[in-house]
Amino acid sequence: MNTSKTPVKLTPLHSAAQRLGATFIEQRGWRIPQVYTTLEDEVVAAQERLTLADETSNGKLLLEGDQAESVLMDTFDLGSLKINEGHDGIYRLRSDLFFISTPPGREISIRKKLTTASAASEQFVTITEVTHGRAEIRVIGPHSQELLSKVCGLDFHPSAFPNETAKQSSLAKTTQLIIRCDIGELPAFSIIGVQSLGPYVWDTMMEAGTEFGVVPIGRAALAALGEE
Amino acid sequence: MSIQLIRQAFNGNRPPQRMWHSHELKEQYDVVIIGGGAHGLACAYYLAKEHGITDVAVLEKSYIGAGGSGRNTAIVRSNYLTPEGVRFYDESVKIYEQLSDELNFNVMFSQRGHLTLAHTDGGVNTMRRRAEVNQIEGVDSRLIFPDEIKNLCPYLDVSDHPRYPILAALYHPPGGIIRHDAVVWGYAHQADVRGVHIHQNTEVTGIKVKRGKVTGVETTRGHIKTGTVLNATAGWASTITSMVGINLPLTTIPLQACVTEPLKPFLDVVVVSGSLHVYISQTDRGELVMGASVDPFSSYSMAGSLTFLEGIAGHVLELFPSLSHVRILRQWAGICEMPPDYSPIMGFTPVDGFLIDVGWGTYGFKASPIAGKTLAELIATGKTPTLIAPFRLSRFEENELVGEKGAAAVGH
Amino acid sequence: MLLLTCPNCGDRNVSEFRFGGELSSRPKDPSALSDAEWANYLYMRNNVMDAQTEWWHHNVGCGLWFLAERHTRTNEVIKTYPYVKRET
Amino acid sequence: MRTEQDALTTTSNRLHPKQGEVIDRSTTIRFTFDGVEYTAHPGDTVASALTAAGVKVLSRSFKYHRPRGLLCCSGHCPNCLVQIGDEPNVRACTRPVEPGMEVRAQNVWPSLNRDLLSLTQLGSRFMPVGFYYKTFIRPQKLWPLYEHTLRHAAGLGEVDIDTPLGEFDKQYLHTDVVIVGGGPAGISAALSAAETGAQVLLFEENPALGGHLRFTVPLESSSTTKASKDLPELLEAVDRQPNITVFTDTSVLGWYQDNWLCAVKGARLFKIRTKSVVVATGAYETPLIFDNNDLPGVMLGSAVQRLVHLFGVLPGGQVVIVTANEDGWDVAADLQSLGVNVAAIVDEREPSACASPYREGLTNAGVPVFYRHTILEALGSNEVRGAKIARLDGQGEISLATAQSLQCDLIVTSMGWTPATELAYMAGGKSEYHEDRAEILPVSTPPGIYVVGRAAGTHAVNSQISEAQRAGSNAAAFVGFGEFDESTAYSSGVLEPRRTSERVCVPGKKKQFVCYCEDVTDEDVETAIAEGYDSIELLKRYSTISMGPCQGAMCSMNTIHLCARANDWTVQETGTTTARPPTTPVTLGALAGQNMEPVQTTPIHQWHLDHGADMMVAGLWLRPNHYGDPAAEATSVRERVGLIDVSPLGKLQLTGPGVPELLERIYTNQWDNLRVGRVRYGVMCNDEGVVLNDGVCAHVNDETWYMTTTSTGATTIFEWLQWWLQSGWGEGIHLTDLTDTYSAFNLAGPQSRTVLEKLTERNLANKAFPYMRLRSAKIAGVSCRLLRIGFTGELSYEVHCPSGYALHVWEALMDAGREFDIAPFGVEAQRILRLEKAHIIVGQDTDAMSDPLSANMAWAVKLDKPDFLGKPSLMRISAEGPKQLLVGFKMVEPNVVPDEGLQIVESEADGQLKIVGWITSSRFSPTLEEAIGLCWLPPDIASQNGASFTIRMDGHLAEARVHHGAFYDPDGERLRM
Repeated sequence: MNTSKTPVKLTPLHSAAQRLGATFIEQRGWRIPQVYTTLEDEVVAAQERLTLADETSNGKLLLEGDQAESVLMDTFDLGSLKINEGHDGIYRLRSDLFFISTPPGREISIRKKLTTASAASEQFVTITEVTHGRAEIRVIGPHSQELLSKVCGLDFHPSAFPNETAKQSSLAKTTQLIIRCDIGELPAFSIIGVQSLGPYVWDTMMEAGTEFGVVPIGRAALAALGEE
Repeated sequence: MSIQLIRQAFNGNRPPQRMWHSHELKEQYDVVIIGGGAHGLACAYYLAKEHGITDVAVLEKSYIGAGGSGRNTAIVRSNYLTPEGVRFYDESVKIYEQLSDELNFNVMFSQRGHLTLAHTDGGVNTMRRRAEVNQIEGVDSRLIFPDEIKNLCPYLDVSDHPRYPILAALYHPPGGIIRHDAVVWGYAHQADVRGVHIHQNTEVTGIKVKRGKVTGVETTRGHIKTGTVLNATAGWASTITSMVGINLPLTTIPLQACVTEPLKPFLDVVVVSGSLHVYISQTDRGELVMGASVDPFSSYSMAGSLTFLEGIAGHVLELFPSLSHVRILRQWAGICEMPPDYSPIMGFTPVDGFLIDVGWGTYGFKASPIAGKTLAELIATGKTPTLIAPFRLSRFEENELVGEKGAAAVGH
Repeated sequence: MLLLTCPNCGDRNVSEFRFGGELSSRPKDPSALSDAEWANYLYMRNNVMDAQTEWWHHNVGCGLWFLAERHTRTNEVIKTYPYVKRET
Repeated sequence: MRTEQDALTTTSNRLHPKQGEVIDRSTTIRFTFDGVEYTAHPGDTVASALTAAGVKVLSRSFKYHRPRGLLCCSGHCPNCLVQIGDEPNVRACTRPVEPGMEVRAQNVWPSLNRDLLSLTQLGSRFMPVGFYYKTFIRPQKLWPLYEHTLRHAAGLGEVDIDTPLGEFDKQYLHTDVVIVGGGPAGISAALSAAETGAQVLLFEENPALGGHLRFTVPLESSSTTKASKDLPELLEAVDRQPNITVFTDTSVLGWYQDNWLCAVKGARLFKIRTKSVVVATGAYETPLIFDNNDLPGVMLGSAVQRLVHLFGVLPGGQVVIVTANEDGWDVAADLQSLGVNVAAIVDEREPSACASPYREGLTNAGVPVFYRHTILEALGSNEVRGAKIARLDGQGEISLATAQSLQCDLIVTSMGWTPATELAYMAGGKSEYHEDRAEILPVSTPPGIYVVGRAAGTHAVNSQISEAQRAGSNAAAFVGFGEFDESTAYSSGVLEPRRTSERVCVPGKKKQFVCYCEDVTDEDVETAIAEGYDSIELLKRYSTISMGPCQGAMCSMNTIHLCARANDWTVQETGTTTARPPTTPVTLGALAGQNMEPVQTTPIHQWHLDHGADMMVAGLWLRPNHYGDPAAEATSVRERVGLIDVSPLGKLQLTGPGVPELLERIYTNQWDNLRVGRVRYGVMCNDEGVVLNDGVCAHVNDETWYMTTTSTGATTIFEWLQWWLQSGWGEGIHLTDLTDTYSAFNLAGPQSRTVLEKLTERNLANKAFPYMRLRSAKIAGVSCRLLRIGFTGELSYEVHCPSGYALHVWEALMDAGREFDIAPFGVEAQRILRLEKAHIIVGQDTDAMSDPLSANMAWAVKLDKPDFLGKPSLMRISAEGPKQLLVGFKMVEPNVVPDEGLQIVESEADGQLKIVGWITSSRFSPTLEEAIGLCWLPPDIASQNGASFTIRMDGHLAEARVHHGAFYDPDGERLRM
């Protein structure tokens, strides 16, 4: 039994990217948009206006349990986090629930570490990988907060929604996890929700963003903007 | 042209005839009806007209028709799901058809046809189920499809856009709308003329019960001795019934509505959508009256919300895309007491002499005449008319809930 | 729009929550109840026009089911608090 | 056709350029009104441009079709409603002119100037208030005909069926303080609030800030003196203050619970969460009631000042000013200084009561002043030709003998103000009637809500400013910025002189209009009250007064005074009607905003479209219904192999030691002995015993379970389980929604094993992987979960793969199946296949009343379990016996397929049909080549296999027979191949 094609992972926003004329590359098994127009235009659009990027390939883990925090503390040297607060990819959504975002591919090793830590401590903790279950749309640019306040009722003023904050709320009438993760001085948010709603949320935000000159950007621009 | 009008036209100085009079609160009445809406006043009218019982007081804490009777969808129909529901509401439609004549007051019952839209296969099956039950019970109601829907209602979008395609509709020609306040005023006038005392601004604050039997009512204008009390307060049913120490299977939830500026006539039928939870009709003055399903949480507040306006606007434009420039003039809310099986609760209670006419959810006004008539008969004869036997309070203990619940989506 | 305080997430628009109805705990031993008592638990409601204790679910947010005390005539929310199971 | 040339040469009412006007005289644009072309300058409104061209009649009244002209010129009265293109009911006095605009009068026939419908006035004697309740009663048969004529005479604007949906959107705003109204009071409140550091939003419905200061003339020693030079300073201060964000052309429509405000600006709706509100919305000038008071040429003082100062347009050359306060004298001085012939000032008051600073100037200039006089009638048929006035005696009664007529073409009334305090009353503010000022003013507001300026009855500009500064800082203090200023926490406008006329209306024979929108006269109000509609709310519903486009702005005060007088009540006892949003009418488009209707699609949605799938709506999901021929798709599954995308299936992960006990409690069957690797079907009920959902649950490893639910039930069941877990049954259990993490494809058919074996090393033999088992396996290189379950009744494998690999696995399965002529199949084929197995669909075969014992699922109900959800109710149903049973049936005529929803009937002696059941599912089975279905029947019929019954179909009775068990492979052998 041989399979000619090695398996490749597509994001729920793949068809949308094709329609917008993206060229694709493969990274960590995911086929993701590399560039839509030109690297320069996409970087300028992010720095000066508003851009959306497909970051579904980021790893996503859920850690649930009354002792979830202690398992985390054993695995990473991490201070305790308040609700809705985050620290390099680890966000506390509820006293007993954490969301962990990892660079593409790193979710496997982190999950192993957490599993061994929880087994060692016999704490009843559930670690679930939900990378495939979520679409992740990155909103980058000075108009990010204005766009988001057209589709979500949360207060995005820096005092109410500082960097490294994660809140679950209604966005475009769907349930989304909204994480602020700026790129240097540039405001940026990750919109994470069930993948079956990804195309709808992407189209809705593209339409809402037209007044700010929104354009899609690919991996190349993201890397140029300072993502490692 | 009524004689009354002609007389009034030519001798301007003769004072116009007063429709109902204010009276002193008597010490004692044979029957006390709590709630001066269409149900309470209709019951008083039928007690007097058909049973000669005129020593009746209707107590209304505000002005007559201030509660549900003044805030409802004004829709009249009988295309329900269960045989017992269809029979009951069809009697009401028959009375409405001659009510202007009976009350000598034009209630403007406009039988222009009522469409209930279906947007999914499941929806079409439910409509067909209702059509079949209606036809078997002798009610004019049938399933129609987009081409016929389009010529009944040209402004309706019957294209197959993905989200809410209109697959079919239950068409009920005798259904329509009515001037709901006129029904209240007509019944009030004819009850007053026959000796019934209508007491506005008179709130009931307590009900006296001795050894399981009603003996009197406490009000903001004094005490009344009586052996028979009918609770016809709709949204406030539970607060009144708790005065005799009983709980009801009801949850009070606001139902909101709004009206637009007057437009030249273009919508000639009533349109209701179950899954979009919206109803819309155009009054004879040209305004569009629109409403949705009940609010997402229980409350006695009649303040109204912005969420309702946003939701109804989106759904109405989904059905009628050419109305985006039409302006909303006003929004309001009434409160509805929702029972578990979407059917009324009428008749006797464990407390002797304390009777109820409640559980009217979002479908109460259309039943006013028949509810008043049957409860008057119950009070006068002491026996429950067969027509309303299925709606007894004891049905919950007897596990005999009415099948309207099967229609799931709350109809209007 | 009513502002409801989720015990976990803080103040949020009520549109983020789903109403769970007035508090009525399931009888400890249902088989001990008569049909009438069971029908009473299933269907009868206090439905007060006063302060009422009720369930809310932050379904669009953190997924917490919690209790609120709300005055049903003014919609004034007196307090919200996480459910604590009484009988251990 | 009047050409553009005519418009310029006729007596153009355009004044020479003035300071403060908002029009750009350097440019001219053209538009048409009822087909006639007119010119305008950018900044002109439709009304100002038409008035400049001498047009006086703009519309016809609702009931009597009387000619109507400008009255308020601020968008609050109905007199200038016009149709502009496909937009009905546009207020001409606030809608800027755009080049090429087509403006048309509404509800006129044949034309605005010759509207024959005005003949209805001849019969007005027979059309008193509520006449339609007293007419057209008999014969009932003719009512539809009467109604038809009534309906076509009613309504104003038209809705064009081809109107495009338009572009609208919304924005949420969050702030500390909202100031509603950008007049001197609003600006001052905003400045003092912002100084404390609070964030402030300032909303103004007009195109610019300034309020009445924009059109009141800065003459010395007038009440507006101090303010006049302040406006530029105030505006400049606002520009400098970063904490203030200004929104012009923006109306605040409503206050909702917990300081939630709604505002609209053009096509954008704002939804604002604030912590405190200052209402500085000013006041509406109250019209006066006299004979023919609705005649074009009768205008409010503030309206004339707006036209003159903002647009440089003079609505008349010879004016009579009727007043009871100093504002009237301001207008007189204003017009007189522009060279207008002020024919008379008619002041209701004694000379001693008049303290206007312009009094001396005007009298010296020879302006005739009639103290202690009022107006009886506006003379003229289509426009004002003159005014009949008369003396008031000591008690304010009119002595008709002293009546005299004055020649004029403009009557201006300044008879008092109605505070525009709707927002404060929506927020819970209370009002009180001030006897000496004859005005209803706010007396108390909830904490955090403040009312200032004319809305609170304060007209002197310097008191408006000082009062507003205090309210602004208090609003900020309420939020936590700065200190409270307790001096007078709440302003009382009572220090102000009286501005309102002492009498309500004058005896007269002609029509005196209280409500302009609905043509309700003072006589109508008195008649209505005499007929018993005495409370202010009953009066409103019966006479429809204040139910029109102005929603009471123009008529509420006069109505309350008339109602009080006719009932002999005090004004306070009479009360007011409820203030309701929106304060100004708002379009459905703005309320709907951008179309956001969530749609869920599976990861291989595009593949379905590319392969000709006909999509259907299932809850929020879009799913393939079929790919062209559902019957053929079903046959390919029966004979070979088919593949269906079942990704919308609900998929829930339960982990922890407490799961078995939970499953025992929520399912009706036995769950505590499910070994790892096994799958079991289960039915979930609520405590009423009603079937909520069904599906399978697999024991993945010792502390992990994997449960599936119907797709429409996924969210409800997830919330249902969360409730039970968090309200007491959650010890040692975690619940995670994996619905979207796994995509699911059902490979079904006798060849399914052979196809799957081409893609995996796992041993798929029956012994290694029997029916109702779960295995994990690599399929086409992707680790998946396989469930051997069979909704279709064939050998089948449900392949659950991580969604990112969905297309890869789906295409691999399709490629592997090509040699067996594999076919994709949709929901329709699946329904045929499951029906051939008599499998029920929760929600179609069952409804909100169905319990499992009646719904042919008794085998899944273990009443001997200690306790589970629904048990007491099911015990009772079991004891009393179900009232109806769900059972299979076949038709006697094999190719007659009864529609789903048809009723099962028995004909009674009297020929009437009695309903005993109904059809829930029915299809023509391509496998059995006959019609099959499921239906509800009384137990006595349902329990006998082969028993016959009749279905009412297209008017006749079709015969059918009960069929127990599955129609196809009743013993389920094919499942276990």
